[in-house]
Amino acid sequence: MRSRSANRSGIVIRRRVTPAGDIIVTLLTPQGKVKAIARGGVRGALASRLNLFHHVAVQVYQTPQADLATVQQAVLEGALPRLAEPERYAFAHLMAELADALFQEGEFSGQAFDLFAGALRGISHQPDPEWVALVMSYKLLGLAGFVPQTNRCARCGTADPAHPDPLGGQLLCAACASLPAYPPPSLDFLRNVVRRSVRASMDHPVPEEQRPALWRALERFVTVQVGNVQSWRQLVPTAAVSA
Amino acid sequence: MRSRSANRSGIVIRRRVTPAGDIIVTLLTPQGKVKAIARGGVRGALASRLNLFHHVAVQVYQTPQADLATVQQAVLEGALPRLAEPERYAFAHLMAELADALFQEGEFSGQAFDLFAGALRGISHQPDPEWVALVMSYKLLGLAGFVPQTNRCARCGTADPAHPDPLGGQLLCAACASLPAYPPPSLDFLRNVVRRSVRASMDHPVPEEQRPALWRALERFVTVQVGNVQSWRQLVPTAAVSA
Amino acid sequence: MKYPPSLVGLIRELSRLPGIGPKSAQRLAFYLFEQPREDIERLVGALLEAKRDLHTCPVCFNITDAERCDVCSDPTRDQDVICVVEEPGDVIAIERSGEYRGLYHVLHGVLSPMNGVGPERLHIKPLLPRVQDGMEVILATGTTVEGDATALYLQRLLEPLGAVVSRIAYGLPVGGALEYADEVTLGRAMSGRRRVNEAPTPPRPRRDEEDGAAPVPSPR
Amino acid sequence: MKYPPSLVGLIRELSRLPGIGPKSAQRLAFYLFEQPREDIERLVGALLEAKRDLHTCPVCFNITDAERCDVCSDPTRDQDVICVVEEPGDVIAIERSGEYRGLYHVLHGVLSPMNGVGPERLHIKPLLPRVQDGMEVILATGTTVEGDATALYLQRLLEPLGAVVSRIAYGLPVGGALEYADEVTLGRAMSGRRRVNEAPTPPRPRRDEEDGAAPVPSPR
Amino acid sequence: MKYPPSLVGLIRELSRLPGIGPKSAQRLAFYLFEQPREDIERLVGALLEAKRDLHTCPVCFNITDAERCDVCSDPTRDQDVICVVEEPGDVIAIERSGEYRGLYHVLHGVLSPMNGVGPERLHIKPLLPRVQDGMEVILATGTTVEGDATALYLQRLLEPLGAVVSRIAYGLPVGGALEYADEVTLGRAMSGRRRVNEAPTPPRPRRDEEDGAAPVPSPR
Amino acid sequence: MKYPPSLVGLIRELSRLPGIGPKSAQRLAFYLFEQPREDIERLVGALLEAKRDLHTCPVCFNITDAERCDVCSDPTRDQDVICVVEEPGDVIAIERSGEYRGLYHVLHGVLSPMNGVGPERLHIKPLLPRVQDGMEVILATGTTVEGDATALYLQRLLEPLGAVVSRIAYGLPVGGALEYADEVTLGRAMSGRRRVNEAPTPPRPRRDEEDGAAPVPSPR
Ligand SMILES: [Zn+2]
Ligand SMILES: [Zn+2]
Ligand SMILES: [Zn+2]
Ligand SMILES: [Zn+2]
Ligand SMILES: [Zn+2]
Ligand SMILES: [Zn+2]
Repeated sequence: MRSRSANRSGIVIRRRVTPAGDIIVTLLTPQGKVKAIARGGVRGALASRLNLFHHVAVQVYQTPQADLATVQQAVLEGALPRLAEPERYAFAHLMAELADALFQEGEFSGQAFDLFAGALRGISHQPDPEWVALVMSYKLLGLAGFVPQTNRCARCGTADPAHPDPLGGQLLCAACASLPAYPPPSLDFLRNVVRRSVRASMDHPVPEEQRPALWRALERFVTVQVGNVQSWRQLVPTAAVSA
Repeated sequence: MRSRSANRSGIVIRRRVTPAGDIIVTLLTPQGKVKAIARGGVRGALASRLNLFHHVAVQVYQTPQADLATVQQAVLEGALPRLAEPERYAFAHLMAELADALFQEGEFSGQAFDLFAGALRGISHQPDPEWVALVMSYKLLGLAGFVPQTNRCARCGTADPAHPDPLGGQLLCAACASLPAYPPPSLDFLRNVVRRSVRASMDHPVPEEQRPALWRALERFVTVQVGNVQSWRQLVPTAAVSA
Repeated sequence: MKYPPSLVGLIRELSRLPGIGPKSAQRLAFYLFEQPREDIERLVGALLEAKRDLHTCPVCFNITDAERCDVCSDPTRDQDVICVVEEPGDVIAIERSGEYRGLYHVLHGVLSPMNGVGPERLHIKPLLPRVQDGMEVILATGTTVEGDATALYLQRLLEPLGAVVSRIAYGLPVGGALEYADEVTLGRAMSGRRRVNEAPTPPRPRRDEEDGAAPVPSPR
Repeated sequence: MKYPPSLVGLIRELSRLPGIGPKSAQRLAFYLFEQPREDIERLVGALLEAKRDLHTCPVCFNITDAERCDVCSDPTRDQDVICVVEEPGDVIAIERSGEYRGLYHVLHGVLSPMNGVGPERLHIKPLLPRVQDGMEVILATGTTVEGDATALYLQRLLEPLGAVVSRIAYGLPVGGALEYADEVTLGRAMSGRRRVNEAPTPPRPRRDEEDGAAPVPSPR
Repeated sequence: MKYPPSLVGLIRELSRLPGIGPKSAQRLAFYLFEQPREDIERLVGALLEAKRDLHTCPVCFNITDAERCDVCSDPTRDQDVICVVEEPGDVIAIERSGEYRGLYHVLHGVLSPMNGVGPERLHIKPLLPRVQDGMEVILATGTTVEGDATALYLQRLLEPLGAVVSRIAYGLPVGGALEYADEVTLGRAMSGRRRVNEAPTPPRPRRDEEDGAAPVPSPR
Repeated sequence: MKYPPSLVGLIRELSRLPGIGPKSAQRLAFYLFEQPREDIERLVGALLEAKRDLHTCPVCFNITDAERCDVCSDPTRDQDVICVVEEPGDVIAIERSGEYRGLYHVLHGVLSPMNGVGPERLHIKPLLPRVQDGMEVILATGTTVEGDATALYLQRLLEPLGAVVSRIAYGLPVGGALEYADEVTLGRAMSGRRRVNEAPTPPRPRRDEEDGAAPVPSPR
């Protein structure tokens, strides 16, 4: 009568179907990341529930022998179908990749879960998903302890740097920099996004023309500090046609 | 490496879903009736294939212990979706019930299968499914050895009877009968349908107004000779509304 | 060794329940034996109370303990749509999907002549007076031959009454791969395909907005 | 005891195949060991021949051993519809359903940024010149989030070209009971319901006649 | 829609039963709803009667409705062997095998410190006075770690009393293939192998004669 | 649409392999199509190399690529015990259990008159000269009827040669509960029970010391 079953509620951040028809999912839950397998799942009702970005409650069964827990049941708690739209899809992937890279299995963090769930909701519902993704990426990084250094030059340590750091995605002083300084809104964003509330950041979006530089900074910062993340490319079709 | 698997191709004549989600089907095949269970079938692709009146090729697995063979795979070979139409549905049921009652498990009969498959096709495609059902019912009964006696009165043995036999569904002489004689087309049908070819019978349908008496005769004959069959009631909605 | 008769009796009664084989019944009986008296009495109480309180709603034949069921007595439900289902459990399944706000009608079965189930054995007659001209009736019987036949039968009955009769969609389950779909279902998913047009934002934003898809004018 | 290296090598190669775990690989290896040399050589021949002869069709990216695949080179196929699928296996699944007589286009994947699969990794570009004004393009990618995203992406790309873009139907599989359907699929089956109107006999009788169903004008 | 409370209550009570998940409980509740009142009352009666009549035998702790259980009160059972099992269900399993004619002792559990089950929670104490010098005690607890631990504990307790203590055999199930056995079980089957000697007819012919096999003198 | 012949050929060859149905064969074929040429060539190489290098050991009929197999040519193996198994895979299963240090003999089958397998079709004859007086022969054929029949046949043959013939143990698998054991196996586990005596430390400490259990003198 010992119970090796556990109930977890979380969001699917990875999903893979094996050739044998099993579904392997990674969930981000308030109790940390959970990786589990639904055997033969592709042929049953679990296939509908265990979909990318779905919020599901699962019963997982862990045997001492197996390294992967088994999904026994799953109940859908929420879906965000608009995440499949081209202007939102890749941002949702980015959030999932960051969550997967930043948080570990068994690492209890209700805060991480709430932040990630809020990020997906925002990307799904807000008219400006790009801005949500920028803000929430820095918030997730900050929660995991990766905060860009903004009060000292990343190369020489001079105070109040304001120029892009093309290698590390932080800030450089005028002397060390080869690029012109960030415009004030971007600088304000980089300096304050981590500790500022999400709502406050959402209320003051950086103008669109300044964002490519911010994305470059984020990409460099993540690549250096966290590692390889793939979901940088955007999927708005017009761009693809011209490419 | 001993093989307890067998491949059979046949038509589903009964289908039942157990509360545990298993599907129990009876197939009529050229090798006789086969009853088998698809465990958990209601949740998978077998549910689509193992449908009433579907022609399927199945792989069944028989263990010495279990009394019911297990369906391992099923491939659809043909479906007759029009059998769900109100003016055809109950006739298809009647054919299935007759086939189930007349033919036994393990009783090899390619002829029975061909006749039954032809009956379903005819009921599905012909403009006069009622006539198909009347003809094919007698053909199926005849193949199984149940031929109404038409050259002698069922009660006294007098030759050339022509009156309905309200108890046994055969024919009575004028002396034994309480009902008026069958009109000539009906009499011709009853006397010859079993040995006449299906095509010949199809070409000379009995007028519709004479059919209720033929149905009564068939119902009595089946009830007395074969046993209880349920699918006599028709399902044309207008009738149901008035009822 | 012989089992005590009251144990045998309990096992027999339990094994009558659907989905409980003789082995599970035996296991259940032993389990119940180990439980305190209060737990057994609570189970017994729940059984008797359910039998005493529950009945079918006289309007829609759903299960209820009130004069009318919860749906029939809720004025905020859309009174212009009726969804016809086979069993009370189907009502719950549809409610759980969150995609429906209309009324229900529970048939308590499907047409099956070979099992002796004709229209008079189902709750079809009381459905007719509920259907008003212009109302939508969704036929949500199962996608088996029996469910289809019942739907076709009802369609014939309801369209002369002026109802807009519709059928739940056949197709691929969400999360599915074509490779794992059976050919019958895949055929229905192909022939039932719908046009995805870039419609302007609908007047009142709805949850199921992406489903306002138009059908393809000429499926081949 | 140590396994002979060539046995180890064979087991290792076999266990690389999809759906073959280490135990099955070992069983397969022992089985192959017992077979006559000719059988092994026939298998080896089939592998090499397949690798030598097969390639993707330059038009639709289906598998073929000819200059163009069997569908692309068949003039009796309906040249005005293209069905877009994820994998070559999906072409076979749809062909088996018997409900489709048009052309195909095989993407060889779905959009998945987190796996580094962007539009340039799929065979999307060669699809564009195939699409003519007024043509129908059926998006038959899987019903996963990835399949949906790929379909939405293609829709944006293809509608400006004048294509009538449609999506395979989501819904209940044939033979299903509502009770066993998951709530997500059931919700799609409800919102995607179709009107069953008593249309007069269609001009040319078709196999899929019962599917010429009209959509429900105002789903709720 | 809200479920009626008495339906909710019934589903809750049913889902407390072992092996019955929330979905099965719901299906069971609907099934019970459809049954005639007499059937429910018969089930309720069986539950109450079982609870009223059944108790554990004061000697062996098997389930009984009499003063002593059927085995304890049967003088033809071999009074010189006691088979110790975990649960009453195990008695039935062994009886069904037809290989045993002695007495039983039901522990009602296994030692499991992490679940707070020590020797005082099991019916061990009343076993001791039943064991006489020279008697055989068969330890038929499960072959899990907990069952093994309980067996070892009992052995230490019973051997000083002069009992011949034995343990049911570990090994391959009947009808098994080596290939499908796990390595732990296969190891036990190898080390527990028995000599198959062409022994002369045993002094008193026995049913299980072929099992009077001698052990292998020096297993390696 | 027709499949290219080389694809059909590959699928046919693959579906001949045991445990690979037509659907898996198709999936495998598509998978192989997508792999780079080197991978196919490595698989082909492994197949050919295995066929070329592997053969049965002339002594024990295990698989080997050398003159004699790894076990037969290892002087540290106990030369006084031979374990007889059905298939080469069983050798590996036993080796993995780590409980055995003797020699093997692989029959390559079991007696099965209805499949035309008599003693002459198995490698029985070469076993006889290997068996010396006083040697132990462990019959580790499967626990099926055929495996039992083969074991009994060998016993009759080997005991006259002075061999100590033993059979692997039948019983409960490790980790099992009585409740889930079938009654035949449970009967064998009961009749095959072994005495657990608190024997003093054995003269030469052995790994499988706890199995030096004495049999119960008079099982009933
Ligand atoms: Zn600097
Ligand atoms: Zn007469
Ligand atoms: Zn109601
Ligand atoms: Zn092509
Ligand atoms: Zn007792
Ligand atoms: Zn050897």
